[in-house]
Amino acid sequence: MIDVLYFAWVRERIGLPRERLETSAVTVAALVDELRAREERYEAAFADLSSLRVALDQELANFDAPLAGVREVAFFPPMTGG
Amino acid sequence: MIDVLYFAWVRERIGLPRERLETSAVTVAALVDELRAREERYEAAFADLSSLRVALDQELANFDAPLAGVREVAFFPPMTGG
Amino acid sequence: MRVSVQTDPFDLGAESNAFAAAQTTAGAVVTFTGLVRDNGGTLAAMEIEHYPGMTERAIRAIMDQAVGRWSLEDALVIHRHGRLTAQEPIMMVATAARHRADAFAAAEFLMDYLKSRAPFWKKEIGTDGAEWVAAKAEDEAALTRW
Amino acid sequence: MRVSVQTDPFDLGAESNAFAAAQTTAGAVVTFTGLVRDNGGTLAAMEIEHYPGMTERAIRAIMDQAVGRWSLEDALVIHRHGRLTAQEPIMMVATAARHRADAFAAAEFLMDYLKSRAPFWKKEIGTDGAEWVAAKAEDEAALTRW
Repeated sequence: MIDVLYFAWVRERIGLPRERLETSAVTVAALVDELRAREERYEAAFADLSSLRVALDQELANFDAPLAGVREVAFFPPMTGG
Repeated sequence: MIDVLYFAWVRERIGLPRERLETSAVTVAALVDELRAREERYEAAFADLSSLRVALDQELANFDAPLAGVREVAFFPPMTGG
Repeated sequence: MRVSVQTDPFDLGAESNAFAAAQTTAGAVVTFTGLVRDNGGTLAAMEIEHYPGMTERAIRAIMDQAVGRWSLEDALVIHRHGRLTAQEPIMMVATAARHRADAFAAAEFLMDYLKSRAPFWKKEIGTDGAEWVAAKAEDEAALTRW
Repeated sequence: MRVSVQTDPFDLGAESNAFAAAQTTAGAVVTFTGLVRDNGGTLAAMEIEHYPGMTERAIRAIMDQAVGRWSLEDALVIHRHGRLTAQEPIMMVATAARHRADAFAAAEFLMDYLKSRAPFWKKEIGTDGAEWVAAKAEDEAALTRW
């Protein structure tokens, strides 16, 4: 089981801030593919990966990073702090 | 007649903050030569021109600048503000 | 080195005074304050979302990098989230160093990284709709100079 | 744009708050504060001499240059003279701009020029004698980057 979190417009498009999933995906990219296949709202959120960022257990990561041992995955647009 | 002002260690070496002088010098450098010829304390203050700065009527200037029309000359070491 | 991620307003003046007064070896203190900018009077509010678990650790990691690169005596980051109105302070950074070049460089570095690497997202609530603020290419490009 | 050359202490916090509160179009406020640094605990006091007639006009000329080079909404310079003790604020600069790059660059520019082109001279009164602070080659060199 893995916690998947969504922020900003990713959260708005998917319609929920977090969910707990069973997945066999071995990389972030494979998890994204599973999510996109679920429903139109996921497809809309993940349509353009270049406009998305991912964090694994609260550290920024790449989409080809492995998911082994990861407990929390977060998807969000590029940050706009400061 | 011209007002000549001294600041920081230039003032301390010469022993006064300002004086009013009659001079026929046409440049700052010529005025410096006149001053150096007056007394030992002036010679001490003006020994090394590279460690001095000059302002004419409160604007930074060079030692070869003309004195025509100038009312106030100030000599001081490089600034250390901020 | 203090990090505060908060919804409450902060007092720039009180924070600046407390930060400067705590210094015993610094000759230079730099502060940066970000204000909510109202482009043309159409902003009703700005909403700032963040990633609670990650935000403080991301900011501390950025601070650690700054401490490793410059000779700093101290640093401070305060960043608000929630709903803000025009001209309210969003966040502030303060740095203290023996010499001004370190204090300035570290403050700019902290700002560049906070902009693009700390998990905050701004949404502008306008009088005619709401829009997520898009990350600027120049903000990402600013990171390459460090 | 305010310039104040004064013997009295100033309140960094109050000045920062007043400066930020006066902004209506700025998104970025940068302040720099210079503190009297005591190198190794031997400083009894610092005396700052200045050239009364020239100081304010020199500072205004530097500010005018900054306004010509960067997109600034506002700027402030406060510089003390007279006798100061360790860790007291000597001076501060504040800049306000729509974007942070302008606010940072203008504040650094103001500091670099104030250091070497505004007529102030610092004397360190030590527990074992007094000495005029020598201008640093690096401060003069800092001007060449602008």
